[in-house]
Amino acid sequence: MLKQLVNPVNPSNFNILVSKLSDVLVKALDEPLGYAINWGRVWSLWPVHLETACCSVEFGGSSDPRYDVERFGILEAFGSLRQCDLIVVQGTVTRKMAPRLRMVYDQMPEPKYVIAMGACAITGGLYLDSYNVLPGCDGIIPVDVYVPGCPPRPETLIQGTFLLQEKIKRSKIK
Amino acid sequence: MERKSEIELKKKSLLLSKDILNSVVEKFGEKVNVIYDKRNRSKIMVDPEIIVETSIFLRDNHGFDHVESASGTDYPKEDQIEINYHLGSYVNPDLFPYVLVLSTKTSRSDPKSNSLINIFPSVEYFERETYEMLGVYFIGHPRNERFLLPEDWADIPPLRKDFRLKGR
Amino acid sequence: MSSLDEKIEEAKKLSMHIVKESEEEKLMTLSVGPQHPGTGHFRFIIKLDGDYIVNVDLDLGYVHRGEEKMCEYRNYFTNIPHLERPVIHDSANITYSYSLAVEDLIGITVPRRGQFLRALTSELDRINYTLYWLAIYGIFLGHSTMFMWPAADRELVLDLLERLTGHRITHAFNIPGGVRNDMPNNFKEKCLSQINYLEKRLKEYEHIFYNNPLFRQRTEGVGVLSKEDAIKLGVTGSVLRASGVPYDIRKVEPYDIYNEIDFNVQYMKTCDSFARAYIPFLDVRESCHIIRELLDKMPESGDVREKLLSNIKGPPGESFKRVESGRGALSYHLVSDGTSRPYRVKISTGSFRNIIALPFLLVGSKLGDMPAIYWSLNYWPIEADR
Amino acid sequence: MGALNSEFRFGNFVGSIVQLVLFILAFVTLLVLPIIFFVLFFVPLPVVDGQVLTPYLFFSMMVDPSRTIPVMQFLIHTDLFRAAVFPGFAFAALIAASTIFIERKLLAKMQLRVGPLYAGKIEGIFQLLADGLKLISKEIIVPSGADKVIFWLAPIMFVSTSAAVVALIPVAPGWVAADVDVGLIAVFAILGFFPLIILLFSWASNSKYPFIGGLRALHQMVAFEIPFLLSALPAVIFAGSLNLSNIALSQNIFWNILVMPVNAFVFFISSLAELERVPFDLPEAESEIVAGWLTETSGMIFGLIQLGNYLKLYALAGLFVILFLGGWYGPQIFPPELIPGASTSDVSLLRLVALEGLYNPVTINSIFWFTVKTFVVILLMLITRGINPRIRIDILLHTGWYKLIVLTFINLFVVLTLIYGGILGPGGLISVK
Repeated sequence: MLKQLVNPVNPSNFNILVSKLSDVLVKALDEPLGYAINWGRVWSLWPVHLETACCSVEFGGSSDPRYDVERFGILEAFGSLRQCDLIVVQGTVTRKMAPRLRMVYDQMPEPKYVIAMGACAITGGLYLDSYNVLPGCDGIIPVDVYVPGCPPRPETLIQGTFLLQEKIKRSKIK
Repeated sequence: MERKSEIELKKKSLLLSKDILNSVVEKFGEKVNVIYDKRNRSKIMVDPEIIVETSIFLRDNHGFDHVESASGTDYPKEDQIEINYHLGSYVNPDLFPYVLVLSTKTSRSDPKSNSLINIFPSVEYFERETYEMLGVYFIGHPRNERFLLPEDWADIPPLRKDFRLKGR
Repeated sequence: MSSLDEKIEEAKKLSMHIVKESEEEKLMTLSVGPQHPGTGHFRFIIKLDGDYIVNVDLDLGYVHRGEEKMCEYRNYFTNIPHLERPVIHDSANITYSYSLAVEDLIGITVPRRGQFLRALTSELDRINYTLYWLAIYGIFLGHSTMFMWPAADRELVLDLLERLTGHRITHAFNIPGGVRNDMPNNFKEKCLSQINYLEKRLKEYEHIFYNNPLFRQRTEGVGVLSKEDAIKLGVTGSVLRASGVPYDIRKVEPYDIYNEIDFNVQYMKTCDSFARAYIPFLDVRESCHIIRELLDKMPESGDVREKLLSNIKGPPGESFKRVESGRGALSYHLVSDGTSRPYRVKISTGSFRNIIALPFLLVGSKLGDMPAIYWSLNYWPIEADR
Repeated sequence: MGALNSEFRFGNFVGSIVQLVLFILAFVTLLVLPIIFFVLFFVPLPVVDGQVLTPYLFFSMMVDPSRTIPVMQFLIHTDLFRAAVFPGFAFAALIAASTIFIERKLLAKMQLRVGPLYAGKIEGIFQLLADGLKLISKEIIVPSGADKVIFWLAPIMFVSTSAAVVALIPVAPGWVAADVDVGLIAVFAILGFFPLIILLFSWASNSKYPFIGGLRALHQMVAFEIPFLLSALPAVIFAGSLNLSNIALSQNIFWNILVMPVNAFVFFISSLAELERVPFDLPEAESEIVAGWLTETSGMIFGLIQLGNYLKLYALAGLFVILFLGGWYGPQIFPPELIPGASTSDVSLLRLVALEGLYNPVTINSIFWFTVKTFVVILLMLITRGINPRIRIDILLHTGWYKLIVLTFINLFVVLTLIYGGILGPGGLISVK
């Protein structure tokens, strides 16, 4: 068996050896590395600076000294969307904003997460019958966590990020 | 004490508005209608062709120098769109609390009106908004184009009464 | 007739869209917003010649939600919740104006205690709004401490408002006929102590922000809007008062209780970004003073609300009422046709009137001045879009 | 590739790391050790303390731990160790990492907040680790139309150039990775690379905001290069040498900052500008040009540039200490022996703990004072971020070209007067004997 495997004349046998070895390697590395990287992602969610509507006031409020989301590694007021991993859809998505929202989502690097904040971002909320408002943002981008409220208090938003963290912890890394 | 000063203020404002309205009616005659004259608020309806002249007259003779608001209202029953300019003054301290509504009417099928942008530069965005929301074309306005609505808006102007919201 | 032409020419000189078409190729076009740390909910397209801005085109409407159309489908009371959404951190003022317009239409007066409570929420919300505005101004100029301090003190004001109205920011407290609830117990003492603390903090803001030489360098003499231009452009609120026109709706056309309140109209004659940044701050001080006076003069008991039917019918007619909000005159033009729903509602907001000055001020200034000028205009994009 | 356990705890994370270590140990014994023995047979190894360094020596070290000391003594005097670990890269990276953490905590405290708190149990001490792990695993987006080679190369160049500056900074007498005679010139020469790298990177990004940011960085750094260099000149005149170690040695009587406070101030301001820190963070001004030249960076490219930035911060703070704050000089606070009487003791473990032979009180003292002073300077650089808004580009250029250059000459003349008056400097009344 071993003789067959290390026989250099037959390259397929050598490939089997390598793949077996790499399987062992992956098995050994997968779990700790998965933990490590997921742990990193859990405590380092940088939201992109895209304000769609009025919930942005409470979003800004959540980084003030009383609520201070930097405790959970969420750094706000970040410049470029290339370095961000979280979109918080802050309220109503209008028909004019929708293509931009999708564009921002597409431009962000993987992995990226979406929180729909406020009733308007979930279903359209108070503006359900308005002619320029979409009934929720989940028709445009895939939403991970819904945070209800009109507007949600900062505590609710923080709770929402906890739920997102739970989701990240249970996810597999690629 | 307070009540007395209140009454005095009221009297003063009424006198002021009477003064202004009289002079406008005197100048333009039958083409101007006074709709109402309340405390600190009065409304005149002018013919569409003299809107520019009236506003120049109001600006130069009475010191109205900006618009507080400009809007339109759709009246499908009368087949008209009414355009309102709420004029105010920052120069004349007597006119500080006073708002004069200068309004005109245009037909619903071919809504056009003379723009006041050269007399009151502050109407620029208000007129653009009115163009978009009611479809009134402002002659002389440099930018009768898309403003608030999405670029691909293909419906009728939304503040027309025959534009119905879904489910209502 | 010639005089008319001259005047039109003169007005064209003030035109907001200066494009040097011959030099179009040299220019660099930047799209600022809606995903840009320096704008928020709207976009402007600027053309740069080197470091100088030569053309600005505004692109509003990213939060246009059709409030005016929606008003026509709801009755006078159910309009309140969605009408306060455009400025949720100044919601007392935007509903104040609406309530005044409705009351003017149906011809009622609010009980005296109710008027005091309305003015109280209005002033508290003005402080709340201005502190948030100040926080954003700090972060726009790269001063992160100035973001955190006002944001922290704003929470104290929000506590007061929550105690008074039941919600942090969207109160729906001012309704046609008065206010929803009476003041809770011990509110007066709590309010006074918070206001005292806030006044102490305002001095510290002055030390760290307004007296900072770098801040002064960036704002003084930048974006000068002369008195004549300010009047022509019809700007309002702090922008107007920074240009030397002492025009405050609370003073010139006192609504409700304001003719009994003794306060000063803050204005400056320097006309630059610094004045526009400083006036709202002075307004906060004045608001603290007004709140103290309101609490002092408030009648001990009494009705706070004129009871109205939930489905009131406005008589046919019009009303136009305005209040001084955090951003300037905020007015409602209400047309009624005798049914229980308004026929037409036009909201004319301070933001929508102030933004007209942005292209005017930005053209000819440097790219680095953009945030200083833009946010000094006291502009809240959602309110402009409605 | 099983799904992760939903019981996600920090303890599990540590457990998994331990598992990884065990796996590596097994891997080493099964595969690496045979290879080592194979190599040992053919490759000659250095002689340490009279013995040839072989793996068998390690086994004997397990029995007598104090025998590791000569090996370590040998190791820490190799060039590789100096460049990669102690005065070089690893030491600087450690300081850079702690700087980032201290910055976030300090700013938070200034702003009535608590800052990072939950990542890693104790006051969020592992926040940086979390950020780093996340950035490593993040997708790297190369914009379409970008110059791929430069786009990938520039961040690496940025870090290695920062590391090159770090390598020139001495931390104690004789403790420098590269002891060159034209040390100061070399530092400025290497610093001159940064505008080039930034401009190349911003051009390679094929985007407008990075391009504006890159041009701003270029303007800013060129404007501050001259006051930067001129402000360091009086220190060179004093020491009579461009060698950084000699400049530090020349301050054994008094610190340079006492005679040239204006130049120290100019140097401090210029280094802030060089580092693109608030109030001079124009190339990264968020509210104007998104993130400046960092706009198109994602994932580890961003991480590398941040690392490079903080390495640079350490290097310039260290340079400030060397030039103006008396280098490593400070009162001797370490005892001559770590544990008194350990050298005569028979217990080898005690000798190991006392670091007999490795422990040099003067060097340790120098390193200690150097680090303390560097941290003070770093803190000063951090505090400016909390109390200042951003400056505008024209004011900045005006400051650089007109004011700072003039200011540098004031102290230059003062120093020249003192030297020609025969008071200070080489052979003066008060000077190094």
